[in-house]
Formats: sequence, C-alpha cells, structure tokens
Amino acid sequence: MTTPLVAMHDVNIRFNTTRGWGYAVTAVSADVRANTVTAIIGESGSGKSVLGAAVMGLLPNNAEASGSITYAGLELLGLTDREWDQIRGIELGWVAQNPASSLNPVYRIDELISEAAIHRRRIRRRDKRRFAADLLTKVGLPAATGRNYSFELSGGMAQRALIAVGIGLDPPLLILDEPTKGLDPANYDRIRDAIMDLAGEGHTIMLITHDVTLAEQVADEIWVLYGSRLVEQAPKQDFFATPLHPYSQGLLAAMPSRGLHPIPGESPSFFVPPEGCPFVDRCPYAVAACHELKTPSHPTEGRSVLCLLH
Amino acid sequence: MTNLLRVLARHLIQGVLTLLGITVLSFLLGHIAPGDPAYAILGSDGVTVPTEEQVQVVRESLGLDRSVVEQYFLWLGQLFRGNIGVSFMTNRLIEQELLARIPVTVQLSLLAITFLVLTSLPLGLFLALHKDSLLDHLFLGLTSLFSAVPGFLVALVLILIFAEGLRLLPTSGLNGPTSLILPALAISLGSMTQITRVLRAELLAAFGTEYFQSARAKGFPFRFAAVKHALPNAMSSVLTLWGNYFIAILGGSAVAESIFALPGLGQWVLKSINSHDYPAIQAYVLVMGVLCLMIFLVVDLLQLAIQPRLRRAS
Amino acid sequence: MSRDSALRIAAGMLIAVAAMSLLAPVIAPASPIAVDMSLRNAPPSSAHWLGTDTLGRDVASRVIYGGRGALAISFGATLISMVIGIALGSLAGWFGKFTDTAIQVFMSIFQGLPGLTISIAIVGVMGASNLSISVAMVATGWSGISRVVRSQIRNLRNEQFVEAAKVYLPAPGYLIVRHLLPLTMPTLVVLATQRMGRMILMIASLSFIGVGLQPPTPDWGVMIQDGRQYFAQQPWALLGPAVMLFIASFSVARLGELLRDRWDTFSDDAMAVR
Amino acid sequence: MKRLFKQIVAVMTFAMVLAGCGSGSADPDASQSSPQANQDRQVVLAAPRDLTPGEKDGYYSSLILQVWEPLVTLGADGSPQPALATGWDMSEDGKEWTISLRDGVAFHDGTDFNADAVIANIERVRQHGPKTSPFYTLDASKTYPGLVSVDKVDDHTVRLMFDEPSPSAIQRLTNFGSPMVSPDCLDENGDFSTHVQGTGPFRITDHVTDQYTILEANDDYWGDTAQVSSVKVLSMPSADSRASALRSGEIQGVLDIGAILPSQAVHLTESDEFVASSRPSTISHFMMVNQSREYLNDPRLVKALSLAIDRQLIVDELYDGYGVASANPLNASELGYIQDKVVYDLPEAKDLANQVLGDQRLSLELLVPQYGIDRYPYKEQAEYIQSQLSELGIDMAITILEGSEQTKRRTEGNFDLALHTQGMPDGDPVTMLKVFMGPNNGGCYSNEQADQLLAQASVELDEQKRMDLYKQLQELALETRPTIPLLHDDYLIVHHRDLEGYDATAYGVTLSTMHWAG
Repeated sequence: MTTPLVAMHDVNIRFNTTRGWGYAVTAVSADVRANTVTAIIGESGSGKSVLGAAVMGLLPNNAEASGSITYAGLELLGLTDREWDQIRGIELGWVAQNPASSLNPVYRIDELISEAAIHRRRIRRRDKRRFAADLLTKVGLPAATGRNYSFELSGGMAQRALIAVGIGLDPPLLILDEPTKGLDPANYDRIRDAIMDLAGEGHTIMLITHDVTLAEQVADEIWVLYGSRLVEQAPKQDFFATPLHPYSQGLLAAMPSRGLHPIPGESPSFFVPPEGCPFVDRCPYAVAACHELKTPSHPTEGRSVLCLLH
Repeated sequence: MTNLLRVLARHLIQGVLTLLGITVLSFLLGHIAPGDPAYAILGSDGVTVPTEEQVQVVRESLGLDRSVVEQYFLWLGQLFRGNIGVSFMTNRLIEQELLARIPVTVQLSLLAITFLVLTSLPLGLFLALHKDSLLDHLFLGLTSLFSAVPGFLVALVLILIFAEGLRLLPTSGLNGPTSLILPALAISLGSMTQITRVLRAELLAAFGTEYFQSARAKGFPFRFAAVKHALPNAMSSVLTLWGNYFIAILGGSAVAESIFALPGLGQWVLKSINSHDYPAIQAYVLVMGVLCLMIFLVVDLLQLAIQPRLRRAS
Repeated sequence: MSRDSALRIAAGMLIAVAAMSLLAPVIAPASPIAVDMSLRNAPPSSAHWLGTDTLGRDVASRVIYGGRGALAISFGATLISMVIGIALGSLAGWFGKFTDTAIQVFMSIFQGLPGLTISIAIVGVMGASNLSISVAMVATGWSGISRVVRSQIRNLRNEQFVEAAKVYLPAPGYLIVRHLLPLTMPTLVVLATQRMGRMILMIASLSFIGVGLQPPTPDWGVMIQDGRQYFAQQPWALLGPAVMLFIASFSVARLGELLRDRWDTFSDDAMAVR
Repeated sequence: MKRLFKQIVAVMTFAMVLAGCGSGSADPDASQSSPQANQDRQVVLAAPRDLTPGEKDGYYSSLILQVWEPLVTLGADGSPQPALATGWDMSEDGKEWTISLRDGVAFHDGTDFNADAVIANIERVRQHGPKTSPFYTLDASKTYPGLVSVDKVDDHTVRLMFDEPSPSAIQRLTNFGSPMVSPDCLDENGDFSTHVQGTGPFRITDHVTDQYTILEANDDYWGDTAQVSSVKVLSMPSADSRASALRSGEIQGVLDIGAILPSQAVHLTESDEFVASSRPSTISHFMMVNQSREYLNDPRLVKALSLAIDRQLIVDELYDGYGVASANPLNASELGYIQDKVVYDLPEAKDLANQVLGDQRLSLELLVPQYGIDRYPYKEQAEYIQSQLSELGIDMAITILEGSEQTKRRTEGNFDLALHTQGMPDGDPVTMLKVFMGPNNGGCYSNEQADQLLAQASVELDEQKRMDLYKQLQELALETRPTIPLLHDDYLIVHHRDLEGYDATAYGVTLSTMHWAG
C-alpha cells in the first residue's frame, strides 16, 4: 500500500450565502495515494470542484472548512497565507477549469508559464523563453505559442497551455479541474494523453471531472461524489466491473457506451444539510434507515460505499 | 501594429468629426450672442456713434449679411488659416492671448491629473487589499462627502489651511512652480475620491477572477498577485472612465484660475465675458475641445499599452 | 446603518431642503433683500439667527431663499435633459445605422467638452440669467443620459419579447415608450438624481466665479463668494450657504448612490463632476 | 513582471519631473542675510494692477514706483511744489513761463538731466501724443493747451510760450503732467525701446506683464537714496488674494489706489502685526447719469437719485470712514475746493421720483467696472444703491463689466447709470471740472453758464478772481448735478510691522524711505 500523499478525514465545507448556509462537502474521508491518478467524478454541484479548491487552499472567503486534509503529513486546513505561499506551485499544482479566463490576457503565455519559476529564482529571466518552450513541447504545443496571448489560442491549445503553467515548478501533486470540458474529440485525446504522460512521470493527479469515460481511461482510483457526500470509493477495475452504490450504477448506465439511461428524479438542494444517504429520494432500493446512514461500509479492501445494501 | 494604426485612424476620424461639431457649437454661440459684432468692432475704434452706412459696410466685410451656413464656412475658412479672430477687448490677435495662456492651464491640469493618478493608484490598491477595514469604510464615507463639495469650497479651505495658516504655499498668483500645487489639488480632490472608489471596486472584481486565482495557485502572495495580475486588468477598465475625470479637471481649471488668480484660459474667458468679447469665448471653446481630444487620445493610447487584446486581436 | 434607513434619511434631507426653498416666503424670518446698513456683519442674534451680511441683510433668510434658484433650475433642467436624453437615446438605440451615428456625433460634441466650459460659454454669451443657466444645464446634462438610454435600448432591442411585440406593435415609438422605457426606469431615476446633484454644484460654481445668478436674488454660490471677504468678522455669511449647499447636493448625490445600489442598476459614474 | 515595474517607474518619474518643478524651490531673492545688512533683503509688495504696463504705455510705469520724476509735484494743500524744476515765474501777460531746472541730476542711463532733455520730453508728447495709459492719457492738448513753443534759455532753464494767458500752466505740469525720461530710451514714435530710464530713486531691472516688476535702488540719486536695495511689486487683481497674501506673509505691503479694501484694513490692523496708513487721495467716486435717456433727462429725477443715496453712510459703513462724503465733483485735495454739506432726504427723493414716474416702475441698468470690485467695495455699494432706488420705484439691474468695456459704453452713451472713479490728472481744477461740465462729458450734460465760467477761469490771470470762478463753478455743479459724486476716498495702504518708513502720500507711497525694522 503506497503511503497516502493526501489524506482527508471527515472534511466538511459550507458556504455562508445571502440565502443561508450552503453545504458543498459533507463528511468526506478518503486518501489519495502517491503516483496514482484519482478521478473524482460526480455531476456539477456535487462538491468535487470545491474539494479540489480546498486542497489548494483557494476557497472563497465566505467558505468554512472543517475536518482535516493533510498533504505528505502536513495539515493544510488552517495554514496561514504565508505558509500556503510556500507550498502552492512547488508542492501543489492547479489547473483551473476554463482556460480562457484562467490565463491573464495581459501577459504572454511564456510569461505566465515562467513567472513562478523566476519568482522562486529557479531560473533567471533570461532563460524565460527556453523554459517555457520546454514545457510547451511537453504538453504538445509548438514553442512559438509562448509569444501568443491567451485570447489568441483555441480552447484545446489554451487548456494545454494551462497545464504547462500548472506543472511549471514540477509539483508532486497536480489537481486538474474539468480539463476536458468543452473540447472537440481531437483535443480531448491530446489532453487525455497529456494526463497519462504526467502520471507516467510520477506526478500524483487528482482529476476532477464529470466525464466518466475519461475517468475509466486514465484513473487508478475512482471517487464518486453526490449531494456533497462521498458515496463510493474504489479502484478503477472493481468500480467499473461492479459498481456498488445505486447512484454509481445509475451513473455508469448513463454513459454513452452503456445506453445513455438517465437517472430519474432531482439532485438534492445545496441549502439542505444532507442527512444519511443523499441518493435516498432517487434510490430504487431506498428504505427508512437510509436517512440515518452516517458511516460508509468497507465491503472489501480499498473500497468503501455509503449504502445499507453492503 | 495594424491594430494600433486602425485605432489611431478611428480616433482621428472621430476626433475630426467631434471637432467639427465643436466648431459648429462655438459658431452658434457667437451667433446667439446679443448685440451686433459690427457695432462692437466700430465702437472699439473710437467712432462715437457709428452711422448706419458704416455699420452696413462692416457687416458686409464680416459677411454678416450672408446666410448662416455661408457665414459658418467663411468663419471655418478663417479658422484653418489660423486666424481665430481679433479680440474686441484688447484688439490683439487672439492667438497671442492663447499662446500666453494655454501653457498655464495645461500645466495646472497636468499637475492635477498627476496628483490624481499618484494618489488613487496606491490608495485604491491599499483599500482593495484592506477591504472592510476601518480605513476602507472611512474612505467610502469620505468619497460620498467629497462628491458633494464643490471645487471652489475645497480651494477656500486649502487656502485657509496651507497658505494663510501654515504659510507653506503662495495664496495666489503665478510666481514660481509652487503656486500651482494648491490650485491643482483644489480641482482634483473631488475626482480623486471618486476615481479611487472606482479603482477599488474594479480591483475587488479582479480578485474574484479565475486568472487571479490561478496566480495565487502558483504561490504568489496576495499583494504581489494584486499588483502584477489584478491591477493591469482593473486599470484597463477604469482608464476610459478616468478620461472623463481628466476632462472634468480641465473644465474645473477655470474655477481654480479665478480663485488663485492664475493667468490661464479660464481667467481669460471670464474676463472676456465681462467685456462681451464673443470671439474670445468662441476661441476658448475651440481650444478646450482640442485639449479634450488630446486627453481622449492619450487615454486610448494608454489603453492600447496595457491591453494586448486591443493591440493584437484580429 | 442599513441601506434602507440611509435611503430614507437621504430622501428626507432632500425633501426638507426642497420644502425649505419652496416655503421660503413663509418660514424665512425676514426679507432676504432688505438692506440695513446700520447692522452690517452682525453676529448671530435672536433677531438674526445667523447674523447679517455686509449689507445688513438677514443671512438666515438669504440661506433659506438661496436654494430656490439653484433647485428650481436644476430640477427643471434635469427633467428637460431627461426628455431630450431619452428621445435621442431611444432613437439612436432603436434605429441604429445612420440615425445612430448622427446622434452619436452630436453627443460626442457635448461629451468632448467639460460641462463647466460649455456652461461658461453659454452663460457668457447669453448673459447671466435663469434662462441662460437653464440652457447651460440642459446642454451639459442630456448627453450622459442619452448615452445610457441608447445602450439600454440597443440591448433590449434584440430580446425575444421585443421581436414578438414588433409583430403586433408596428409603431416603434409606442413600443419603446410602453415596453422598453419602463424597464430602464430604475436606471433613469438614478441618472436623474445624480445629474441633479451635479447641476446644483455647477450652478453654485458658476455663481462663485461671477457668471451665475445676478444680485439681488440670493444664491448660495454668490453668498459664499461675498462672504469670503468678511469671513473673519462674520463667518456665518459664508458657512451658512456653504453648509446648505453641501446638504442639498450631498442628499441628492447620496440618494442617487443608494437607489443605484438598491436597484443595482447602471450608474452614471462615468459622468464625473463636470 | 519587469515590464509592469518599468511602466510604474515611468509614470512615477514623469510625475516626479512635473511635481519636481512643483516642489518649493527656495525663493532665490529672500536670502536670509545677517542683521545689519538686512536692507538687502527684497521687499515684496502687491498692487491691484500691473504698475508697469510697458513700452506701449505713455509712462512705461506708474509715478508711484518712483522710477521717473515729474518737473512739478503736488503739495498737501494742492499747490504745486518743486521737483525736477526748482522754480518758475510767469510773464506779465501770462503767456510766457520760465522754468529753472535742478542741477547735477542724471538719468539712470547716465545722460544728463538738462534743458535739452526737458524739451525732448515735451516735444515727444506734442508729436507722438496722445499716449493712452491705465493711469492718465498723456495728451499735449490737455497738458499744454495753446503751447506755441518751448526753447532753451540756458543749460538749466527753459521757456514755454503760450498763445493765450495760461495762469495754471504749472498746475497742469504736476505729477503725471510732466514725466521726465531719458531721450535715449525712446524710439522713433515716442514709445520705449528699453525699461524707462528716469531720474528717480529706483530703476526697473525686470518685468513680466501682469505678474511682477523688480526695482533696484539707484545709488547715485540726487536726493536721499532709497534705503532698501530691492523691491518686487506683484500684480494681484483680487482684493481677497492681496489680503490673504498679507496674512500669509507672502507680501509685506500693498500700494496703488484701491490697494486694500477699508474693511480688510480694519480687520488686518486689529492685531499689531499690521499697520495701516492713509491720507486724503486725489481719487473721487461718482455715479454717472446718462441725461440724454428718457426720464433721466428730468433734473428732478437726477436730484431724487442724489438725495436717495446716503453718502455719509457709504463712507462710514462701506469705506470704514476712510473718505469724505461729498456731492462736489472737484476732488477734496484740489485747489479751491469747497467742502459741501451732503444732503440725504429719502422722503423728498420719493416725492420727486413720484412726480416724474407717477406709479409706474422704471427699470435701469447700473454698469459696475471690474476694477471697482477689485479695489473698492463697489459690489456692496451697487447693491446698496439698488435697494435704495427700489424705494423710488426704480428696478436697477447690476452689470459688471471690464474697465475698458465700461469706458467704451460710457463714451458711446450706451448706458443708464455707471459707477466710475475719476482721479485728478493735475493740479488745475478746470481740468477736473471740464471732465464733468465740459463739452463731451459723457453724461450729455450741457450748460452755457458752465461753459462760460470754464472759459473764463482758464484764462483769468488774477489768482483771487480765479479762485472765485472755481467757487461759482462748484456751486453751479451742486445745483445742476452734471453727475452724482459720492465721495472722495483716502489713499489707504497696509504693511507688515517689519517694514518701517512706508507711509501713504497724496498719490503713492514713500518707497524711498521704506526699510526693514531693526
């Protein structure tokens, strides 16, 4: 069992909004093992992006996080700004969701890629172009892209440039938030290959995506989030072979390769604190006890599921 | 580079159109003025009671008997030949007055604009970084207060404190560079608070953007990311708005020049009003129009400098 | 202080100032223009709450009357500016192409000059009078409003419900007035209040530099200028009108800000204090 | 990163350059010197107008700067006193004046002051005159009416020949009547090619129009030399600016007519930091009436206007006592002046106005010159007259005009009422009375008796008879009101207590005896 790089224990995150408390992440406990690709899948609003942001310490200031998230043993929740600045970029790499608005339009791509390295005196300003060129080729982009601005790149190119920016300081942990969203098939494959190369080079990757097919192709571990709770966690083969949680089964049934069967019913409201299994209203096997279900069960080694059936 | 030329071309056309519009406005001003220019000119060279024929002769020479549109083009023709006209009051060519006075007004306005930029940039940044601190609330209250205090009241208070009270700066007149400091402050203080508030709001918006978040994700401290990533973007959206404040300051120079007795365009036009010197008022409007166009042009060039999107987009 | 209470206070202050000016003949303790040379620059007393000015006139009455000219003109001029601004703005916004560019150029003339320059020129040429100052205020006021109305009408024009309405409401004028303008009403009210606040300041500035309202009509700007010379002996001759001017313009400006925040509409910040 | 800092630095340096020129560079002149030589410290004064109008002006600079001197000056009692001329006498028939000139006097440029220089100056005015100026018009027909020739008796004596008896020729030469400048500083059409080269205790070394004039002491002056080595005279049109410059220590004193408003002088001298000094001046204040206009041509209404204005109240309240209330057009410090008793009778004024207007209201326009507001309490004066006239059924609008525009409107007769100041050009009462009672007096007043008396007075040789004619003229003026005189003001100045020997004279200040307190 490789040592866990990121260990989450009973993580709760809620937002203080004008319409009262919003519950984004509830009682999530799970580990991300080093040198693995962990895919965190779930529909939008299930809390997966918030979890990613929490690991990076980039939650908006109306968010309240509790529980514990450790990175290589270091407790992240509660770090001061200065302490965060020491590990962000170097230890934790972040590749945001939409590249068009995450690349500052005022600077050229090579500046964006190399500014962190220059700031930390890893390279001198003179080497900026060469440093950026290496990273760009690594993500499959021509070196000349460095002289362009973000608004001059296509969606796919921007996404790969964003990845180049994220891996600038070669951080051990990389968090990718919806890297394939809105990409045409050609770019989709290039991004998928880029992710697999990164994993190959020894980066630990947390892949936040709603794209189950992508998870199937690149991930080693699968987390399923629904209604702000971690309903299932399992190694990829076991998950896709025998999904345990009814929501997981519904999720796989909805995949194009398996017949696009939609899951009936509504996903739970963001403002209602989740009691028991969040899928209870839409679960064909739901029973009264499901409402009180608190702790996930561990049917086999390395798997957990929040469901009375197992 | 083509973009730069295209923007400049657009500006030139827009500028010419606006300037033409301003010439029409200033021509009409001369027309709705009471009294007959012929009388005014005749009266000024000592002929006690001008006879009817004399007036008629002068009217012909001025072309006053032709249609308004014809007169406008005649007057415009004169304008292009640089002959803005003779001031009724001093009989001197208006250009001489303008050449003596434009530098004073320009220096005053430039210094006011410099004060504006030098205070609102750091102050706006500071307040954005210390949102909802005591100072932040204090400043927002100050802004709505200052927006209600007219420039001339600010000037009076400044004179009372800095000139008469602390005896640091001259109370009026133009002897030496220090005499521009108080007037420049008087006309820029009002706008200073407005501009700072607007910059602060734009910065706060920029802090919420994804490019700012990804800058933070690279490990840049908040302050550093604010200056390097948030400020340029915030500036690009407030710059055009600042252009309007700079125009207001140029206008406000008339008030400062009248209180601090500075021999600028404003003081001159007020004097011309007291002697019904309409060509001088027309010239004032034209010169201010040109100065404003220059400010707009500079603002747009600055916009090009800090927004690659404008320079590069196809 | 909650947003709403601030709104009520600002509105209250404005109404108080307007009422004071309107009811001036009733509430003013003395005639604002009665000269009494034997009682010059007298300090505040029971007979004269704020003392007397250089000609022995009662400062309190002059302060109460002082706002009439400025408020009446700024209110009237704001209304006229709104009418012109909406008319031209809608035309430009709705029709586009030629009318739009023509109106835009016409607007750019008034945008391309500082408000104070236009006002000084107009009042300078027409001679200082209520009429000339009103014309000046309208000339500097309408373009800002028209620019905002134009952009709002342009955005609304290609909304679906407008496409649908076009079918059974061929006359654009009716459609704009009945459907589009009500939508922009909050913005227009915010613009109107901000515009009026700026006009009050502008009129006072014009009076201060000697091109404003003419004696003997009492006017805050003129009183502040006259009060400067005797400030040491009789500060109230200057402070009285200065405070009232501040309250009037502050309450109007604050009202504008609060309405803007409350309706979260487009504000006219671009129009600096001209 | 680098590029952004570069931009910020660029903006900062640009601003520093601008603000740099704004940082208070120490004023080079006000060098703090050791106590005993502190007379080298420059004195800074301010006047309401530019006292050095420059080369196109008849005098180049004002008499009160003591750069040029006249042949004859004015004594306290209004009689001519010797200046550059030491003495004079008139021939039996009054047609010939012999003037003896002071010896051992030189112009600033070194040339000698002698008969030839005097002749050159007089010829300059006769050939190239009249020369306009904000002070007085330099006009041969007014200063030397009927002059036939001027010729040199010896190096220091000249003789003036007139074609008719000219008993008051010398009075007409006082002060602005006879500016003596070095012939070498004049160009071919009588204007100045350099700074004026006079004979006075000060010389001009620098001048910027409408801003300042710098005077340096003339060490080889024939009289007692100036005690201060350098004076800077600023031009500050606004009264408020002058008062606030005094308070802020920017200037040590004010000078010229209307230097300080009486109310400001009273307030400034409350503390002992400032000292005021005043003397009856040669300036009188009038309300001109255009008697060619409807209703204003009725003497009863003109009388009503005069009776409705409480002149004593204006002097006591608006001029704080610095002045003499008077309805006599002749200035109080003029030869032969009769002190009249001012009459204020509002009821009679109302009655007279009612007789003329009945119950309909008349609307008139009062023209107020801008210089009046800069130097005198004309704004309050106008508003006071406005409120008094409204009692007579007259609605008076106040129009503020630039000085030159108001003069033009008055000469064109394009006005109803106008506030106006009139100085005393020279010592001859006839000149002054002619301004109001003579042919083109701008008020459209015409009276044969006045014309006749004026003609007699200018040729009457016997002094006693002349004084009697002046008396009759003044009585006629009080009776027929060619204009409505209000008051003769005091020449009033204020200076900081550190400045001593700085007092007001009939027309000017004692610049040469001015010095820093020990």
